[in-house]
Amino acid sequence: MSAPLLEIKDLHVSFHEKKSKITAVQGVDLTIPKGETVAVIGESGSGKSITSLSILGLLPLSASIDSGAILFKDKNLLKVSNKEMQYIRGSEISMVFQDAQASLNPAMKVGVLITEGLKARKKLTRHEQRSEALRLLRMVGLKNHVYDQFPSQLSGGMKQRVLIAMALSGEPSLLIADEPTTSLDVTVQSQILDLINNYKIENDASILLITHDFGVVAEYADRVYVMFGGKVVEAGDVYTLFRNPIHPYTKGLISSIPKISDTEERLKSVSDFVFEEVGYVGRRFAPETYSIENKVYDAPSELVEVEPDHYVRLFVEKEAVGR
Amino acid sequence: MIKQLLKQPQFLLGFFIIISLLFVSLGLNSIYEGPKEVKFLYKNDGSISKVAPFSPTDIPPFGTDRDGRDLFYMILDGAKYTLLIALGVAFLRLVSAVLISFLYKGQLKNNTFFNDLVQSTLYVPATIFAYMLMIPLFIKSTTDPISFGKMVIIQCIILTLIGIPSLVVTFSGDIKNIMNKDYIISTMSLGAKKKYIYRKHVLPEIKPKLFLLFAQQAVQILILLAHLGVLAVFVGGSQTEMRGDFLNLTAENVPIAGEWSGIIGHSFQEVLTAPWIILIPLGFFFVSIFSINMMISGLQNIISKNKRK
Amino acid sequence: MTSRYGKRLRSIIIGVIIISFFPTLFFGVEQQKSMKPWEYMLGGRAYSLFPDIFEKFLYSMTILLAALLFGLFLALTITFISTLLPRSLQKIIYGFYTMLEALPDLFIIIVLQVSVVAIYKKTGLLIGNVSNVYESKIYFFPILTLSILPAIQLFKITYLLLNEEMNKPYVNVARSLGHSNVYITINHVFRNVLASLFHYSRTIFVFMLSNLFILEYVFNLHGIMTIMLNTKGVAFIITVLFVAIPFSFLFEWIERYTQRLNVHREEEAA
Amino acid sequence: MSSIIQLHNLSKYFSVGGELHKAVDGITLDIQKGETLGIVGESGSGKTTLGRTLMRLYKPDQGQIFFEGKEITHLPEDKIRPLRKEFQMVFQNPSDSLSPHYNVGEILEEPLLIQDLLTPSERTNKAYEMLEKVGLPKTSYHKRLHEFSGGQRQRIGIARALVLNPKLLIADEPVSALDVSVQAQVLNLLKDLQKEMNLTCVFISHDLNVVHYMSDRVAVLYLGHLLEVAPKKELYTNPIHPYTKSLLSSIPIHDPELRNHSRKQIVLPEKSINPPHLVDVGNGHLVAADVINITTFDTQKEKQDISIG
Repeated sequence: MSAPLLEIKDLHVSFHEKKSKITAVQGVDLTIPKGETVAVIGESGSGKSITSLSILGLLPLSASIDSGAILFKDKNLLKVSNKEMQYIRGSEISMVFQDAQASLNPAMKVGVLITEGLKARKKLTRHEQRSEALRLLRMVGLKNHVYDQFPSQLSGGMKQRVLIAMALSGEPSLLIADEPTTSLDVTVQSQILDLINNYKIENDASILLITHDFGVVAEYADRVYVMFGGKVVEAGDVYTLFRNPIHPYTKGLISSIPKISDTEERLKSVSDFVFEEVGYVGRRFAPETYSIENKVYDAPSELVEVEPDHYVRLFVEKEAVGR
Repeated sequence: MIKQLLKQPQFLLGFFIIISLLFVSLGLNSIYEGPKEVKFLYKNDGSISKVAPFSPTDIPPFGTDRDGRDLFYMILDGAKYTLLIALGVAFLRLVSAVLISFLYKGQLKNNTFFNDLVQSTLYVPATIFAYMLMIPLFIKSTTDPISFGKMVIIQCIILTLIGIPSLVVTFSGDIKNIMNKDYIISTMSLGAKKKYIYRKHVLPEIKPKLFLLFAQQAVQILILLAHLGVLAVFVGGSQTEMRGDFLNLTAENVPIAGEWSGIIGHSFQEVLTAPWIILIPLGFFFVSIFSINMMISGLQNIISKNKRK
Repeated sequence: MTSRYGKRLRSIIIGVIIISFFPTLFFGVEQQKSMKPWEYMLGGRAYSLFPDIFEKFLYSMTILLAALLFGLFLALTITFISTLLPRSLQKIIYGFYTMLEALPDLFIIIVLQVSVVAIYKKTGLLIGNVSNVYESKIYFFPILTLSILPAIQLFKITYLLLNEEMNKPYVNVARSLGHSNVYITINHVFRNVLASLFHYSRTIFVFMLSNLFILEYVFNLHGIMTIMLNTKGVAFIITVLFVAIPFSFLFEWIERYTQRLNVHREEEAA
Repeated sequence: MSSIIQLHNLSKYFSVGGELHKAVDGITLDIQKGETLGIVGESGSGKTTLGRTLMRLYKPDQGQIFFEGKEITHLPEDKIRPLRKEFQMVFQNPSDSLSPHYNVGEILEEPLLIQDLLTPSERTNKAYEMLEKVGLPKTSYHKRLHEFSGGQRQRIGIARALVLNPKLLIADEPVSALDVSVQAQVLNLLKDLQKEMNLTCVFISHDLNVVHYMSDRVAVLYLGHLLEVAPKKELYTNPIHPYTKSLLSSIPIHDPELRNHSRKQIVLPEKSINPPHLVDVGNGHLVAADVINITTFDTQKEKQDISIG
């Protein structure tokens, strides 16, 4: 495991809706080594997007980071000044979002969108900016004529490629991809993910991949964090996690996805697993009071390294296992 | 819907103001005949110090108009005419627009000819449109006089007709949007008749919008009445009275009903010498429009809240 | 461009003709002094429409457009300033403006007229020539008066559009690329706000036309709206078309321009 | 096995901004009683339009639709109404396809009301019975839509579609708007109900894994054309059309050891002008003729050479 590029330590984020306070992320620890793809997988409401947004400080107004630190090149991004954060965004760390359709300003041409990112950082003449933008377009597989087109004239897949070109214009060392292909067709999906993967390999950069699709994790991730209800419930490198998932939620997730196999056995859903296995190594899995509908969890719990580089969240007190 | 509305502070504020204005105005002349006209103010030595119209400082609270009639009393008394006409005509416009769009549900929606035709009303301000229709009415009534009641009814019909075309266009636009919703298509898949779909699904969805359109129409009519007042077009018509002293007798149109736009129109010539006679009724127009806007914003909160649910 | 617009223009003309027939429709053809079709009555004397309608049209339109531009400028600056203010202050400004919005146009016109006269009486300083002394056209004062209400209206619309636009995903993308908030507001958001303002152009126009009419009446400036009030039959049709044709052309162009911008919305729907 | 629905080059065109968009173009398909036909296609392939046209929710522009042998293509609305209870649809987004203005009880009883079956009390019992069948508590009867999660709302959608005991159920992307863990439960529910009520199912989705789990036969749609139809095993192990091959090869495999980043270039064929003609290449596998060279084709020999891409 090479030196970590970015480390999230005990991150807590909560939302303030009128009077009530909703915790979105509870004590998340996450490390992104250099040159690796780290995937964070979880369902809607698991806090995976909030975690990624807090890195660049792009949380909505109603959200507040209660505690924790995000260390990047020995700087705590939560304490960095506005000016410096603006510099980091786009040149050190940049982001690609899910909803490609609405992520491009409809009133601006593609060429302007890309060169705009360049102007902020590099002192290039107009001509150099144009050729750099065309290079970026070719890099993401788009022809030169796209330079003069409006976003409304592009397909979903092409829009996502423009977004990636914009994000990579500053050669960031970390690219955060928040469900980059969810709204795209499966044939386009693999092309976009290959594109991101090639960038990682060529520039020895790291990728933080936020997704809810285990297939994408299996194809592209090196390390995996499974999140549920704002907590990391299992983490490890992708091979061990797929070979030997331990936490019932992870097992439930993997098994509830229909796979093309000859066996016609019935799909198992997450709730089937939770009630069968209650504990591991003499400790109960957390969050124990788990139900699909209201996602209730409390009681202190911690990530325990049950096998080398394979962590599972268990309750702290070691009272006897068994229902 | 109504329960939610009563929890909206803005809506309650606006609703309270309008209702109290109406309530006072309706009950007023039955309990209090109103102060007599004061034509002259005398100094203590008996000589005339001032001639009507008197400023609010001379005779609180609002002073008097040219004939010395107390403005405060006139405004309160006239409130009922103006507000009732505004609300009544708005209601008539809405009901007829609903009927027309429901009757022609098929054709009107995508009938571009009709929509373009209505475009032409854009270029003729409602005031001119109303003026154009009411002047012949007054001319006709000089030959064979029309009773006050009949005149008001005809005028209300005119005010209603002016507003219908654009309302029908917005309305069929809304119906068209609702018809594309998935749960309408799923009801169709059950074989429901068009009438059933309109009654059971389109109406509940469009109800909040109906209140909104009603309030907006009321505001438009209030402004229209103020304009017509300035153009000396009075609700209930006018009769000519001889004015001035013996030397020069001028025939003048004196509004019968004391509603606000009548007050404004009647003393519009004095706008520079006695501006309060015009500004105070306009102030009341402002108060009523402001309270209706409050009701509108209360409604809009509910519509957006329901959409988010 | 032509066929679609041609059809629309034809129906507008038919609509105007129908409107002009309404009075006769309702009350029968009233007996008028022998009025040639292209004449209009003003203060008891008949004037011929043609030579001076162009001049009056230009006069009215300059006031309308100048007031609109000035109002828009006012609204945009206030919106931009309010984006820099804290949220609570923005709410107060917005609340204040919703109150102002309820002001009838008559109220503003008369208050301004009266105050100009009052100032003139007290200080002898004539801020603006209030009424239209024969043939000398006044510009500054009517434009100022006419620009106040659209400024209020436009402010409210731009304020709401701005807030709506600020939560759009592309703003987040711009922030993730390191652009400052002010930069994003100017280059990205204002561009879209202006584009969607075009969408409201029709309602703003209708609103301003009726303000212009009442302004011309109160200030007795003999613009095209005064003519429209005093004409009947063919003369009325000609006057209305004078206003209708250029503006319907403008709206058609606006619709074609804004259509290109949000084509992708239709794509999603198809 | 007799077929429940036969389509003969069915077409549905929409005019989008002036030009003609052929959403569904010349599709010939047979749906056998009791089977589940999967329809797979990416966005813009016309799969939803096909589902809705087949149910006569959209008026077909060309071709015929036969339901149990009888042609229903141009049946007038009142004639087709009784037939509507035989084929029902489950929509993709439960929050849009169910009315927010009524409680669950009314939603479930509405189909019976429209088709005017059973007495009111029988309708209520039927509603409770359906709630129990889809695994929802009896208390949901009086609740409104916003009190349910996505998965529960989809169960209400299914209950509503089945309350008329239809013969054919068309599920249009029923699980793509749901979370993965909830998806599995809804898919299993659909499978159980199909067996219990011996339904014929048309399962529309863009997700090849879900289609594989649910279907007996699978049809591949591309830009409004039907390219390939075959029993599930046959299609997934022995795809012939290059588009089907590239679709299958781009599905991520849930096993990190089997990563093949050296995936072949995706082949997206040109949209052919006229609809392809399907040829039977043996064991129920039909494929667009232009893809295979008919003259040299011999069913058995060809099968050995074609291997997974």
